Amino acid sequence: MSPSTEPSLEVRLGSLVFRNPVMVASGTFGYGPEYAELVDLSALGAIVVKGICREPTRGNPPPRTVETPSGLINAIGLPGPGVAGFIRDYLPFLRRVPTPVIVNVWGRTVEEYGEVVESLDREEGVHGYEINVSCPNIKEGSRAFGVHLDMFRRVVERVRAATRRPVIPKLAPNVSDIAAFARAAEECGADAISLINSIPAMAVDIETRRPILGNVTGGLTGPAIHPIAVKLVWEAARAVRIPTIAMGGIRDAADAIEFMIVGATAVAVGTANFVEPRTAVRVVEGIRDYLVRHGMTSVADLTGSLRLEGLPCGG
Amino acid sequence: MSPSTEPSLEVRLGSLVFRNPVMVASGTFGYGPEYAELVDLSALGAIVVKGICREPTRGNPPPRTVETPSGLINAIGLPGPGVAGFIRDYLPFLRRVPTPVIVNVWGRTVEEYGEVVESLDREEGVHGYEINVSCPNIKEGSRAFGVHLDMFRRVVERVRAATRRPVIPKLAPNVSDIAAFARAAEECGADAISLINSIPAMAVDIETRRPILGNVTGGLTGPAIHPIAVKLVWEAARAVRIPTIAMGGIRDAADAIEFMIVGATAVAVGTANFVEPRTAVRVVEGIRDYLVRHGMTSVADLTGSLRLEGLPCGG
Amino acid sequence: MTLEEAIVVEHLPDAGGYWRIELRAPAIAPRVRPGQFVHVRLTAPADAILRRPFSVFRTEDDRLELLYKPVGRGTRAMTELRPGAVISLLGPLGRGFPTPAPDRFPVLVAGGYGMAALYLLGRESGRAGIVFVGGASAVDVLCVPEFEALGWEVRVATEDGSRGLRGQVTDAFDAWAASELSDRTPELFACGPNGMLRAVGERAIARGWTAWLSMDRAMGCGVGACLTCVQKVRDPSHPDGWTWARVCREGPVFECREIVWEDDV
Amino acid sequence: MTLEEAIVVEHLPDAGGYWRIELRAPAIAPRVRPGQFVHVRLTAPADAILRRPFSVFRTEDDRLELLYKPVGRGTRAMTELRPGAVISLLGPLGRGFPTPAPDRFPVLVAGGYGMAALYLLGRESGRAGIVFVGGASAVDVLCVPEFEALGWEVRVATEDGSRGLRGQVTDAFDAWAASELSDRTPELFACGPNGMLRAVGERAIARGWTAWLSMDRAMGCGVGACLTCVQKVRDPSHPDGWTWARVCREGPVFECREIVWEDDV
Ligand SMILES: Cc1cc2nc3c(=O)[nH]c(=O)nc-3n(C[C@H](O)[C@H](O)[C@H](O)COP(=O)(O)OP(=O)(O)OC[C@H]3O[C@@H](n4cnc5c(N)ncnc54)[C@H](O)[C@@H]3O)c2cc1C
Ligand SMILES: Cc1cc2nc3c(=O)[nH]c(=O)nc-3n(C[C@H](O)[C@H](O)[C@H](O)COP(=O)(O)OP(=O)(O)OC[C@H]3O[C@@H](n4cnc5c(N)ncnc54)[C@H](O)[C@@H]3O)c2cc1C
Ligand SMILES: Cc1cc2nc3c(=O)[nH]c(=O)nc-3n(C[C@H](O)[C@H](O)[C@H](O)COP(=O)(O)O)c2cc1C
Ligand SMILES: Cc1cc2nc3c(=O)[nH]c(=O)nc-3n(C[C@H](O)[C@H](O)[C@H](O)COP(=O)(O)O)c2cc1C
Ligand code: FES
Ligand code: FES
Repeated sequence: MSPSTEPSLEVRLGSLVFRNPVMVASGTFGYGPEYAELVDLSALGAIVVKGICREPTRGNPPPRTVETPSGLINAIGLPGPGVAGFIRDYLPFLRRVPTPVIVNVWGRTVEEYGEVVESLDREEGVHGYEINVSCPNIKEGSRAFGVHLDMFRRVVERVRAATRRPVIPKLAPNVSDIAAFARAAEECGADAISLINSIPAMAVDIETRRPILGNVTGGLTGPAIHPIAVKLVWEAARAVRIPTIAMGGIRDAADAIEFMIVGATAVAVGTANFVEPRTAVRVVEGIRDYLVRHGMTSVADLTGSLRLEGLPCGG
Repeated sequence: MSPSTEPSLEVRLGSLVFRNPVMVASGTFGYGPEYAELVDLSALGAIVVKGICREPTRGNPPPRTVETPSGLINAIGLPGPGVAGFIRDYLPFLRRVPTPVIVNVWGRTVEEYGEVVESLDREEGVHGYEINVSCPNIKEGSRAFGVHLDMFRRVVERVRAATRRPVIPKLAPNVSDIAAFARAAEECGADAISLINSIPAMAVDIETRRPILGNVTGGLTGPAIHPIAVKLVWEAARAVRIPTIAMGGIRDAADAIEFMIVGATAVAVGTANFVEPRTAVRVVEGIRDYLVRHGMTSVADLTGSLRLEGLPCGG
Repeated sequence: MTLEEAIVVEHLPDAGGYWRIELRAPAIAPRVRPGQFVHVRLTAPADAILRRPFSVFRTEDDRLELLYKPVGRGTRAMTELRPGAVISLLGPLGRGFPTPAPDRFPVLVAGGYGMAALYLLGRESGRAGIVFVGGASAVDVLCVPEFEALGWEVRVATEDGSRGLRGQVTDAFDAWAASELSDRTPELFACGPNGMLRAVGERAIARGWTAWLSMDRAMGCGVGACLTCVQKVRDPSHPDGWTWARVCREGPVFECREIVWEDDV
Repeated sequence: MTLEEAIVVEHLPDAGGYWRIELRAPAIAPRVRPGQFVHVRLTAPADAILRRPFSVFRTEDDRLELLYKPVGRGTRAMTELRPGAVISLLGPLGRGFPTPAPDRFPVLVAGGYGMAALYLLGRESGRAGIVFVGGASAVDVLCVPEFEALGWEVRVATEDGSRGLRGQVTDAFDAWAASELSDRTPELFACGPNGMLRAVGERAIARGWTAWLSMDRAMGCGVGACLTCVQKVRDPSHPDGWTWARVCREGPVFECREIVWEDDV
């Protein structure tokens, strides 16, 4: 096959090499085994597992999700087996999958973030850490890590000190200056950034006048938020030299390519997994087709290829 | 008719009385005459006209809008006749409509906001001012009025000093602490707050790799953003005692009632006007039906009637 | 668990506002066990983006049949499907009913779409028992001929008394248990509204019987990944004595002693 | 301008990938002037929430007909409409074509759906003139019998030469203007792709003729409120000499001297 018909899909993120730029987003793919019967896990760029913290957690009372126009609000609330449970119950399976595993990590304190990463860092089969500072339900005192620059820095610094594996802070979308958080991540030694997490949202049953979600509020994901995510990824990716992993409402290859054009090095498929479990695999195929059709030899050529000639610089 | 079958829809906002709580949102209903053949303007709670600034402005190059999943991104860019043109071309028409007129005001500097309000304040037929600090394209220096508390205060204070008519700052949605802006508005003497304005967003044509909008970025509106708006309205309304006017993705009475349950005193219909010009009138009817069905005598009983018993306070 | 593009073979309204849809799904149909479900992707309006779960009513070679009631956005859109249409199915999913114990007398209790969830069990149980079915009115009572054709005895209860006993399905069961059960030990299998499931479970616990309940929870992924569909279940290993189970994965069928009903925690 | 629930009377594919849809719209149909359009609400997928504008091709008593090509999300969904379906129309909208001047020879120039936009003008112009119509191939040439039935002469140009002259529609016009116009002064009315409209306008300006161009812009509200559909037009009162006009309100028809083409500002 000539190089023009088989473009390179490989992307690099710090020391890590992914066979393609399409991952599955944390919390939307379980810990791996859940979709193993349906999806060829070795066809994914990486698996990002559901958020892990120090102790086992239960998460929020149901209802935990509600559908909205082209979107889904979730208030799952980060239930999980805790770091020891993850290592015991899921890591053995994941070690057998020939795909990099990124563990999404969260904590209730800066120290907890560090401890979780330290525990995981002793294990084979964990290839990187996505640092979830942007879950609406986690804060230290009243200061949420994801929306206060000083707290954000402290978390990233603590995690950076705990590992030499790639560290990927996941930025909160509900800030007015996402570039500042992107730069802070870079300054604190992050290897990449990822965005966006779900956007704070809420729904009410007007007959009972009660919130629909057991947790009152939740986070909006799915196609509805995609145009917001594209804007934030554009702003964040321009602000830094480290790679950006983009997510938010990807349904098909076009949505993923859009993210890469505005600056993403890789992407992650989230809510769409629930609807079409093979979305990520199809996105890989669609990106390959696009590259061939546009005569591009490497997916890296897509990243940041936005053409702005003759346009106001926007923003 | 017994009071239980004809509930009161009247709402008050400072010194102003609206026959019902359903307005049309700025920029989605022109200056009034555009929809006059289709919509009974006297059935609306209020008309909020398109943003007005000191001089005539042209706005952005086309394409100015693009559809997204359950949403619309616009980058109209605040074209308008300027304050003198508005007074000359539209106010005579609006004075004949038996419905309060709220003028949406914007400026490039704090001083400009004040001057526009002063000019309008000399005119009969203007009943209040919605202060648009949240348009992504207006900023003083690099500091956008809507996302910096100090700038926001200065604008509200300047406008407050210019008029005794109701002043309604319109909050930007892309902040991490909307309550702080709501409180600042109240402290600076605002009579009400309104939210949400469109959410910064972007779309790219993947074939040309160019932004679809002539202005590169724009603001997302429509049903897609409704759950985000509900959350922000809930947070903002709880933080203040002045009334809240809620908007964002209202399609029907249920969406409007949801806003009122979480704390809004009034609502505004935006993007839906383009799809169904009579949405606002239908929302009024739907609210009336709901009140009758629930045995409520006044629409005021809806405001803030969210029931949280047994639930975490969320947030 | 397979993802399959199924083809609509037949689609007709049934009694009580229910519809029957027959689908050709050669990869999924032969593998469905009683009480399992399929997760269906509908071309629904914009505000219903997820799949919808349905128990498999019947299977026959490469076909499977669902029995459903249009109650909301997704199921109303579903009624528009015409023969020949293609829809994506994910299945078979969940842990269904166990094989009825040979030393027990099988008793099925159904409300709403419960008859759909129980039919395969009735067919594959090896021997016939008795089915109790409830509904608001005579038209809401589904599948009686199907169960009779399998040789099961069917007892009906309707709230308005238009068919069978007037009352709840559990009233019909109680009457039977009091006078006709004699020295047999029943094994209960139930699907229907929460209140009914709980009532069935209470009887089983009080009398020391086993009762298998098929729980209904709104679902996201259907495969255990999203953690939407959780149900409180007893967990002695946990300090508080309970944990969340995923109805799509650990369920939908639970033995009644596993369930922690929401307002008794 | 009225909002009306119209009923689909007939809906059939036409040549060249176009479809014809006939709607019963008693409030709107009788009031449509040549060159005006209706704004149609489609039950489109979630990512096409706005109405779509279409020129009114024909009216007859309480009915109106549209001629459209499925090109995207909204128009593809439109092809699914069956007779009896109800769709919401907003119309008639826009400033259509003026009545042809009595002392000029009417010349219509059409590409794409242009024939649809021009037919009413042909019918109501009072007297017949000549129509130039272009397309990629013979199948893309629509409505020729309709214009001939009105007594208009029709000249066809196709890019592949499969019907009429090989070339652009303006080539056919040029040939005619050079040899057959003689001392008549034409008044031009055009609807079609931008390039064609611009070419028609340039000829008119060079020769001192009047040319009315129907512009196509993606629309939001259709009534002048949203300011989506803007087109640069000359405005001597403005220091820069131009302003934005709303195609839905000040247009869709503009005299060619009003238009400022995008790359010559
Ligand atoms: C394991 C399982 C098996 C099922 N089998 C069947 C079956 O065989 N036949 C059948 O008709 N239905 C069955 N259901 C229920 C079916 O999934 C729901 O009726 C369907 O999801 C509703 O979708 P909708 O879009 O029409 O309703 P929505 O628009 O989502 O909701 C409409 C109304 O129905 C309520 N609702 C939504 N989902 C559920 C639910 N899961 N249970 C109860 N109320 C709900 C909502 O609260 C709302 O009031 C089953 C559910 C589960 C979990
Ligand atoms: C005044 C007016 C009259 C019109 N009359 C007719 C008519 O009689 N018959 C007819 O077939 N069409 C007509 N059109 C064009 C028609 O409105 C578009 O084809 C339609 O809106 C496309 O909608 P869609 O959802 O299918 O396409 P989309 O999914 O919105 O877009 C699909 C593709 O078409 C392009 N597109 C979208 N809108 C337009 C547009 N307005 N013009 C050109 N390309 C567009 C997009 O850029 C995209 O590439 C008219 C347009 C205007 C403004
Ligand atoms: C049900 C659900 C659970 C999620 N759990 C997590 C999580 O544990 N940690 C995290 O960082 N993000 C979590 N997310 C956010 C996703 O990883 C992703 O950022 C978001 O869904 C946006 O992508 P999407 O629109 O494609 O879904 C979750 C999202 C959903 C829908
Ligand atoms: C085309 C368009 C133009 C708008 N112009 C203005 C404006 O001039 N001033 C302003 O404050 N808001 C403007 N808005 C925002 C709306 O007033 C409203 O806040 C927003 O659309 C959210 O409501 P919706 O989702 O119902 O449309 C505009 C919105 C749209 C869609
Ligand atoms: S539906 Fe996703 S875990 Fe059960
Ligand atoms: S389409 Fe809204 S102004 Fe023309």
